[in-house]
Amino acid sequence: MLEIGLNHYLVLAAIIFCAGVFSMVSKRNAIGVLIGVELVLNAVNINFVAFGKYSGGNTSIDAQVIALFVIVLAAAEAAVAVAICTNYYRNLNTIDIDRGDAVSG
Amino acid sequence: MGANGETVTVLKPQLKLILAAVIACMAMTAAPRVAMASGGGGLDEGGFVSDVLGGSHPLFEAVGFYLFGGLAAFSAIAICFTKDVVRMAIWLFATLGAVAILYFLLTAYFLGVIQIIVYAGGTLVLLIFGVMLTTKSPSMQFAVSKIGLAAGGVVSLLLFAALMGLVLGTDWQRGEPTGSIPVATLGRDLLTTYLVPFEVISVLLLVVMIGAAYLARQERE
Amino acid sequence: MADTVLESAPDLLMDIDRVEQGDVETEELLINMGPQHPATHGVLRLVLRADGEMVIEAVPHIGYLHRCAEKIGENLQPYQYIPYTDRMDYLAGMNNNQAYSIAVERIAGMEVPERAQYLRVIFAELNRIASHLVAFGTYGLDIGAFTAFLYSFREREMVLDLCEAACGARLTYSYITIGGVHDDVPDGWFDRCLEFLDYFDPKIDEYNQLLSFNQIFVKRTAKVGVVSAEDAIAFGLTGPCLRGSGVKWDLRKSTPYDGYEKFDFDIPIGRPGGTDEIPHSVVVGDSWCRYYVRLEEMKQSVNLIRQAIRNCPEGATLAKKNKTVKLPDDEVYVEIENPRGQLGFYIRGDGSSIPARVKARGPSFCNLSIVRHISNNCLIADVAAIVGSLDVVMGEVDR
Amino acid sequence: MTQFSTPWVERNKPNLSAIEKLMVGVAMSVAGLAAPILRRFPAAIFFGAVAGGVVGIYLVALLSEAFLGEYHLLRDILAVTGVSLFAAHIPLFAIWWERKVAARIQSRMGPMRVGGWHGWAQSMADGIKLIAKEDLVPAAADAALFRLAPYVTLIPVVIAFLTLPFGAHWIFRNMDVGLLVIVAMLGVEVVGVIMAGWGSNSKWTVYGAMREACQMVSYEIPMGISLLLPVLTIGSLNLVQIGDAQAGGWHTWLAFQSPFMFVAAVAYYITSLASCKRAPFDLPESESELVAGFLTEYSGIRWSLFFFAEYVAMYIVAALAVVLFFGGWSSPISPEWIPDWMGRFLFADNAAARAAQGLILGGPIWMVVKSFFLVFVQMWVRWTLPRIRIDQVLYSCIQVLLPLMLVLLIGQTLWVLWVPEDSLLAMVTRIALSSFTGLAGLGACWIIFKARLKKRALVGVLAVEQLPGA
Repeated sequence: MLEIGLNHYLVLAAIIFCAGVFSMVSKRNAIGVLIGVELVLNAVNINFVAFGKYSGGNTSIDAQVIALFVIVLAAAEAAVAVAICTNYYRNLNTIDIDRGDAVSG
Repeated sequence: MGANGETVTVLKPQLKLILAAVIACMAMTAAPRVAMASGGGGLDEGGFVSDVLGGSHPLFEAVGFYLFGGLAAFSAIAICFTKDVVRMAIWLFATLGAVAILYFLLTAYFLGVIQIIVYAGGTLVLLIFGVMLTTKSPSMQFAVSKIGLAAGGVVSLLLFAALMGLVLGTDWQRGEPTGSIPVATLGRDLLTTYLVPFEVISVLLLVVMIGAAYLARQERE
Repeated sequence: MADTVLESAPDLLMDIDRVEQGDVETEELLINMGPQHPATHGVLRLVLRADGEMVIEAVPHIGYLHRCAEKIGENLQPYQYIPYTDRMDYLAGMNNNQAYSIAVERIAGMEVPERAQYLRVIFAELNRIASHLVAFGTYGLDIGAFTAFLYSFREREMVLDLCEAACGARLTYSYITIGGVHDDVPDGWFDRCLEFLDYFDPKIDEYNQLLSFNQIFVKRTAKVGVVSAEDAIAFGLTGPCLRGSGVKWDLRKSTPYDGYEKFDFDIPIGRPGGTDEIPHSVVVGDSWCRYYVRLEEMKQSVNLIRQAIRNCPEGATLAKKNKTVKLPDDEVYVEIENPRGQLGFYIRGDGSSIPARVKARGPSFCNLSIVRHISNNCLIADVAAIVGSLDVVMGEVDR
Repeated sequence: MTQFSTPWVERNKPNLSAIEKLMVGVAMSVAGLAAPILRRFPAAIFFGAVAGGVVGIYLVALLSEAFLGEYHLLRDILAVTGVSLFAAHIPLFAIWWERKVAARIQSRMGPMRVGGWHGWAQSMADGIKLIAKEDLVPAAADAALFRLAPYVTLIPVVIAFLTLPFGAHWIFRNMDVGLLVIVAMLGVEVVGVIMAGWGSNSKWTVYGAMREACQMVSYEIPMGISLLLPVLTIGSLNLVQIGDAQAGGWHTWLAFQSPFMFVAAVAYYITSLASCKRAPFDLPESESELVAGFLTEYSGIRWSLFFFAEYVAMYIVAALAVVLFFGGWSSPISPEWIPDWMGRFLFADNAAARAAQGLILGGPIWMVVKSFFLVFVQMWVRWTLPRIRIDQVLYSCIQVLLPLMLVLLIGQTLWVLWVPEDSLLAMVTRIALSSFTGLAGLGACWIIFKARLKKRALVGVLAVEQLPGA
């Protein structure tokens, strides 16, 4: 238990990942869903970096670069999502995603 | 006034002496060869904080991991069961911060800092901004539907079981843990090996900027 | 909290229907700015209907400082009422005394000695300087510049010293009284006053350097709360607020009282940007103009006091004292130029020594009425700038 | 008989828990014991304590050099203690100083009584008063957020000290990403402000929080780009490397390296005012518009924690400006300018020579002095300029500073590429810019000197007697 290894990080990432999935499924607030997505992306990033560190060789750089890209993508995604949320709110006066079917098809 | 003022007048020469002594002391400690704080070394030289944050000592690494990993997991789970959106954002903030420290434990310093700058500084403020723009009262709460809760619980628990099976059941090919990477190396790799993805991401950011501005703009006749 | 606002502001509830459809549908906030708020100069309460930082409407609510000042006047003899006039516009006590005194003198047909008239002019103008200094300093505070406030109060203390030397009071003077001024100034007072004027005159340029022409200050106040000349007249604006809109109207010139016709002075008015030293972004009638008119008026006041001291004759300072003025069965309405505008007193006598009716026309009350008109679609910070530029004194709004 | 018929109601005694009672008791007895001493030797004790502390740290540092543990635990504990003590003393000093600066700008005396000499103990007295005040949480507030917010604001700015160098070897953790850590921590501070504004559940505080969020998204980009300029010039994110590169005297400071850097230094300073919510960018707490903005509902020690954070952040952004643009811990004197006869003494290996080096060539003392000078400029600006409006903040940051910074970034890149360090153009630029700044500084000194000569005249003809204690 004391020696921290790859599995520790993977288990932690799994917990965060599942918490994110739970939020995405159960939240009705669009921003809550967005927060769930952020959690999932973070879990993935932990995996990348942990694998990078514990796989030896030169993989650490690759892992960190990919994690960096993920962070950038997450930020971009958040910007667009928040813009969509405000637009959604403007049109429907709520950000309850269950009422979003009004705009479909 | 009175007594104090007189004391000060009497003490003025002494005060100057003391002031001179202070300056002398500070100057002495200022001498470059007296290395009090870090011994002039970088991270690889060791030290308590780098042992915790850099994970160079197994005990410190374990303490750090359980502390901040626990915080990350706890606050991630807390997000699931919070109804208040702002509270959710604050829990997310805790998760992100803890994950940043985990990156430090994994010796990915640059990543850890970027995580804080981009997430805590940028995304989180954006989220809270979104909340403020789209919430009618500071403590607005969304009722959680039972179906959603059940579905979420089932899905995530199944997923968790599957992932655990995968994680624990696999014998990962493991090499020697690598140390920290200098930022310069990372930067050079970004602009050589990963140039194409880097440029693609840049274009994506531009598109996102324009798109978000377009979406969020005020409609005017 | 929100519920109480809605109850007490029913007119706002009806207005909510006016929100244009299709525009951004964000939550409209009803905010109580005041009665306890740093920018509302006392106990003014503004109910803001705000959309984010944007103020859609600002409705002033008054009456928090109502003390039945007029009703008291109908129960007291004119001499006894003088101290109450001090407390109306408490920043310009001298001018209030003067207005009421002139009204009583007119109805009772009293003559004021010439020296008393000159002293009245001196003290009215000194008080105008003190009052404008407060306006200048607190306006700096409203815009976020703290230092101007202390500069202005440093100089105001000197004015108050002068007033104290003459009458013993620093704020509620009751110095100008019916039939003149109640005491002559002490020996050497004129020299002291001239000394002050020599000191004060260049300070006004210093204020201009510090605040008036500061880029940030101009950006905050130019084109904010613009009042056209027509609107200013229609809303009954007077004083610097009216002159800031470019209307050259000053009772000291148009209907001189207390010998103002003997003096040589200008009426500063709001001028468009680009002329003289006025910054380019300024338009006539904006907050900056109203503010700057006050600074220029201070210069004119200095000039007036100098002239008055130079020409002040010797002689009595009080008409033959008549403790109980008998007010004939007649009515009179007198308006004079207070630092904030036209302060009028209406008095109707019924033959006794106690007036049957006393009514005051306060400049701040009328000036405040335009807040709702000019604070549509401005920012919250602009509301502070607009209210500050009107320079209302709540004691006189509510009376 | 008084005219009031209602008898005085006996006031309730405050409800204190056992620990609070103990704390109050200890504080009272300590104050009681210390009062006679404090009354007699006010300033001497203060300076004595400072001197003793410095000497103590110095001695322990020498000791720890001698007995370094395997994990350098002692050294790190010392450094943490020193850094936190320093961080804790910045507000104590700076708040008092700010009040004196403000007072002098406004032609008054400022605090004069508490402690004796120029009221030096004023901020300590204020602190004790604030600690003693009741800890109020509004009934409708989100209590958890409300209570947490001051710490979320304060802790990051103290953490930022971890990678803030005081000298080439005076840095707690010399990291590759030192600059980014500080920037990140300044960003986290904003979250605390937003939490405070939102958690207080008052309309004014929410406005304060909204303004902080708005302001942050607008100033952070130009600020980040302005920080990039020195980074790309030196080619490192390491603050020690950036500082060391400017050790060659006054003209080698990065702000004078190229015209672009000079403008960037000014632009960074402007955005740094926005980042620590100082006037003219103090919109989140603009006291004449939003009552007190995000601080409206706070009182007592929680309120003062925000002020701690603000003043520490002021120091940090100023210190960052010093490291990145104004020579860091090096003095304006280049080691090359030291004549031989002097160098023989100066570069000897003994304590006196080291002390002289620290004073003449540079050391933490220079870093602290320079940083506090920039803090002073922040105060100066605050007490001179009015506050700008939120739309003007957004306009100036996004539509003026951002394009400007992008131009500067490109310009500096080309400058680094095309203008070699030793070319004539680079030399002329350095000398022109550094002498321009030097002359401006001399001019300022001249103005101050003239003002001191005219000191009495400035107060005015009808001035009151001088205050006691001056």
